[in-house]
Amino acid sequence: MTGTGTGTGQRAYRPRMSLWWWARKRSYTLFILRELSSVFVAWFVLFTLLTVWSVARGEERYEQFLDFASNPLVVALNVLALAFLLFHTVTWFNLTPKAMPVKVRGRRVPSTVVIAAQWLGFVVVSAFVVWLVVS
Amino acid sequence: MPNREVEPFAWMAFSAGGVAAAMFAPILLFLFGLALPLGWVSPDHAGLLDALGHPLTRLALLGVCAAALFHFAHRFRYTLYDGLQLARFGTVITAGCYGLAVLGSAAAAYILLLVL
Amino acid sequence: MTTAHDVVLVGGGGAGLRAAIAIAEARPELDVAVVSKVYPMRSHTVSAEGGAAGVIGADDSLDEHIYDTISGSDWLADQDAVEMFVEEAPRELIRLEHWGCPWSREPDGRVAVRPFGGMKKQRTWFAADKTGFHMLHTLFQTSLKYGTIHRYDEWFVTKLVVDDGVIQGVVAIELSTGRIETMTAKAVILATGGCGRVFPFTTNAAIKTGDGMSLAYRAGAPLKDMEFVQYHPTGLPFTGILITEAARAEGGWLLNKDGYRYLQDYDLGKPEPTPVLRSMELGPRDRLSQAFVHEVEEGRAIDTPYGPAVHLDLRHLGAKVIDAKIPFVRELCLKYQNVDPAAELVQVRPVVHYMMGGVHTDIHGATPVKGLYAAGEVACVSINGANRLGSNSLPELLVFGARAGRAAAEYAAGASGPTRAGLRQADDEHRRIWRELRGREPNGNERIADLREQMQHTMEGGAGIYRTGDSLTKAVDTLHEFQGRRDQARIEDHSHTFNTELLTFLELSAMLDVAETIVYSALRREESRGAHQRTDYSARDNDRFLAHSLAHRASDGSCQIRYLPVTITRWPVGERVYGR
Amino acid sequence: MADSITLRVTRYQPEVDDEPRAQDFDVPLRENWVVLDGLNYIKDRLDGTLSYRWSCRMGICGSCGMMVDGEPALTCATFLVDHAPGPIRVEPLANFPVVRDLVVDIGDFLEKLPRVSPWIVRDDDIPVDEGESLQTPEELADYKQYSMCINCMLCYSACPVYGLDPDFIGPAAIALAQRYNLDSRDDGAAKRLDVLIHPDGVWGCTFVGECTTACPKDVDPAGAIQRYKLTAAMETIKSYVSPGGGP
Ligand SMILES: Cc1cc2nc3c(=O)[nH]c(=O)nc-3n(C[C@H](O)[C@H](O)[C@H](O)COP(=O)(O)OP(=O)(O)OC[C@H]3O[C@@H](n4cnc5c(N)ncnc54)[C@H](O)[C@@H]3O)c2cc1C
Ligand code: SF4
Ligand code: F3S
Ligand code: FES
Repeated sequence: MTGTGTGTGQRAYRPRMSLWWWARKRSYTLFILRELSSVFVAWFVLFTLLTVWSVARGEERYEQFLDFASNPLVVALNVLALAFLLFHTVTWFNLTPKAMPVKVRGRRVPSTVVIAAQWLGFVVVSAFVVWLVVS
Repeated sequence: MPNREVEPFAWMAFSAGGVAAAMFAPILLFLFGLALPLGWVSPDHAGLLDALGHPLTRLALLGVCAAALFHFAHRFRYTLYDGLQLARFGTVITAGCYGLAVLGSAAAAYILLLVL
Repeated sequence: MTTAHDVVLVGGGGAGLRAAIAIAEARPELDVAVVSKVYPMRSHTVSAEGGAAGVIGADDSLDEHIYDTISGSDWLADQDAVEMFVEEAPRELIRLEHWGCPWSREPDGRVAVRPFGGMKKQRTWFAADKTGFHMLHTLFQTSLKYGTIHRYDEWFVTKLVVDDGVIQGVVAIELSTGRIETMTAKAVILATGGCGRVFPFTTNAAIKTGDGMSLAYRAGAPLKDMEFVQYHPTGLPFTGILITEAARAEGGWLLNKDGYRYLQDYDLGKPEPTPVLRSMELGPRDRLSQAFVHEVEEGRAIDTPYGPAVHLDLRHLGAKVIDAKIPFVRELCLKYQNVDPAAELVQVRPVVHYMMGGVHTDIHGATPVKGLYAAGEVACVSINGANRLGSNSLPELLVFGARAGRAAAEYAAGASGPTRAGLRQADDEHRRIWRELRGREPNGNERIADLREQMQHTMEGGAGIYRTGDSLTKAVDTLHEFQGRRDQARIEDHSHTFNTELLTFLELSAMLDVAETIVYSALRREESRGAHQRTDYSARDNDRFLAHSLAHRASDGSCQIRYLPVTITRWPVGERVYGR
Repeated sequence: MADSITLRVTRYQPEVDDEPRAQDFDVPLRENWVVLDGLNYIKDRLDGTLSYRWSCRMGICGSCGMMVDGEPALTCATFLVDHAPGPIRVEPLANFPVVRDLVVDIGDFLEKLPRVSPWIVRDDDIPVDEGESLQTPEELADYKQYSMCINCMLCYSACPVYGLDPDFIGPAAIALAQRYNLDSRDDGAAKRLDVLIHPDGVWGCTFVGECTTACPKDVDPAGAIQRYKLTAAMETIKSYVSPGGGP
């Protein structure tokens, strides 16, 4: 089917989105923060690799690294990063049931159950990692 | 058919990285970034090396790091598109973001598989 | 500017879209234009809730549906048309199923049917409580796959061009630009829907202004049975939102201003705490509406800013029952009128719901003007006679939409192009609309909204639930005066871009035409039948009025009524016994 | 309760205005009046030149969407009292070209809609005589939610991605594609895939989720899109694994 005569072309006023659109609404701001968490995900990778590298290069390097890492600036950065990473985890877990409806024997699993299951996984993973590193 | 499309793969890597980051990143950064440097826990160096050096740990870490980097690349690319309205530089941004992820993954592989 | 099409459809509602698809399928070589003053999926068919009747159950039969329809019509329906309609309805509903309509289902996957007022068997197909919505979107989306259907969305048809009794095309104005265009066509199908907005209180949407009826009437096609206007006893007074019968079936009470269940005074049974079929609140729709009028006359109605009303009391049912049984009622009240039926009394009143009458057509949808067809609520075939049964009009759109489409395609394939005189007429119309757009000199001083409101109250007072010779004569005079005042209407908006003030003016003109045919037809019918109740002639009169009224527009612009006998095939006239 | 409230309405008439401006009108503040009633009051009593769309006044025709105090809403379902004491800003839907006053041009959506083949696509044609196709209530439930879309365009005006990139096919069109993909009677998923995996298809969506928040009919277009991304990804892999094959 061809639509004829819809639209008015040039005479219509075309609003432009401001560069600051994400500041206009709380939900938009939260969205942008969520997206920016990706930067801290990258930072997390960088920092992890640094840790591993210094551990691999011997005790001395490792001590140097600990000195660097306990610098208040670095600590502050990591606190911020951790906050963003947790924000990522929360939003990611909340969105999963929306993006992937889980069905068990033909019945849709309620999203609260899916979210709870993910947090359970999170706790198990975290506990395992702590055990691995600390013991 | 959808051959030659990279977007689906980019998205799958993004999703895998999203899960990996959601599950592993907070605790790892907490340990490496806060708990160890601030001395809340102090495993000896040998033990640490032992734990990290285990082949399974290496592989798992490599998986998490690479996936998380692609997660970052994909999301950051769209953040630049939308948040800064830079979609017109799409090609450069795309090349830059995924390029970083590829380089980062290579570095991770080098460190985790060769240096460690 | 002129464009040429083989068939022009005026209206993109259920009937119009069904017709367009029928043409595209029957004759893919024909070029079809669908002209609609709103985007097709905004058409009023979208509001229908209840369902669409079509015989499907094993315990049901075509004859029973036919009989229910004919007795419901108070024997004014043409029986050949009803037979054909009932036979084709299930096929049309199945076709819609194949096109994807999400009909509600039985556990085994078959289409589910529900009972409906006046139908003695369960035969009403439904898509939850949004039947019309799903039907319309299914039709609209299906229509998108045909390349031969050209849409003119938000174009308003202002005139049918007829030369020497043969249709030539239409003149239409594009709302977004003010462009006026002649669209020539070998055949034109009107599918513009009803005209509930002629009355002040109606369930009908804002766009139901009877444009198509007026277009046909002015083009020389008569309007049939216009005196039959269906009221629904429980609408919300301000918005006209329909509160379904189910609210009463679940145990809702109607109370006057003293909190008294007044229906007991109207020979409708005794008040019992729980609902009793066919008694009190579950009496027939027209009797309930009539009782309301008496309560108003006795001063026992509630005064509201929007006129008299009574109370529908659902509070004793409790929020639980309401949410389980009639959730949509609560949703509508809460979301669109800000009252909570679980906690508050709901003001209701009878509201105009449906037009039985319309453009006179045969069973192929053809009008007396050659090449002009009509289908849907704008048309009167007639299968509804003096009273339409709920859930018959949605299948009617499909059956007669398809029929009119096929007939028009057949006709168009053999017809020739427009005549010179036809094109000249179209040019005159261009000039008329230009004049209105540019502003008349001098501009009048009548406010369009005032005229419209006064017309609506004239109709309510003169041709409402009860009519008398006196009230109708008065209404005739008043309406006549409005025709004159209409020319004094003030249009301040001279923009060519989406000029809705011009639109309301054109719609008002249409409504005034339609209103006139309603009161004239009602005045001449000196009997009471179905929805037409005369206090001065309270009995049915089969000797004089077992006939359709036909309102013609005479050359001097006056309205003239003639009669056409009803077609009777197998069902001799009987007494109308109200169904449930 | 005050007895009147101010509507700050956007006016724009392309013949005389270079850009939209706001105009204040005082309308009665009544408990059961919605914003649309206020606009009708203006049109009937104060200024007949105000242009906007409406029809059903019961939230089903989808024509009365506007920005009310900055949020996309159906004006027939937005009570004045909920925005008291005002003034209430009433603006045309965001992200669309403004034709005039409160009327926007949604031609873009109507052009996109047919691209996703929003109709039943079948390999075979079933004759009417064979009766209805069977579909269990569970199969109906699989797509029912996505069939509730009234094309009101609130989701488009809530979605920043659409605002930035009008080529993005957008939430409602994708939800409607899913409506048919998930219908047990339909065989058209492969046909729709080609459109939806285009960069202007599902991939443009970054899951802002505002479309779902804005939707007055609980269609959840955001969910539909994310679900489709998974499907599209799987199909892509399949096409690599078995080139030329697939369902
Ligand atoms: C609240 C409500 C509930 C209902 N429930 C039921 C039910 O349960 N079952 C049932 O069977 N029936 C029901 N009905 C009746 C039924 O919905 C209508 O009779 C039917 O939908 C009319 O459809 P239509 O196609 O004839 O016209 P519409 O759907 O009204 O379409 C008219 C079309 O004509 C176009 N048009 C009009 N004038 C012009 C013009 N001048 N220029 C260009 N285009 C024009 C419009 O744009 C529109 O596209 C209900 C009605 C109401 C009001
Ligand atoms: S998905 Fe919802 S918001 Fe979007 S057009 Fe459909 S009904 Fe409106
Ligand atoms: S708001 Fe837009 S970005 Fe996606 S989730 Fe909805 S379409
Ligand atoms: S007027 Fe129809 S949705 Fe609001």
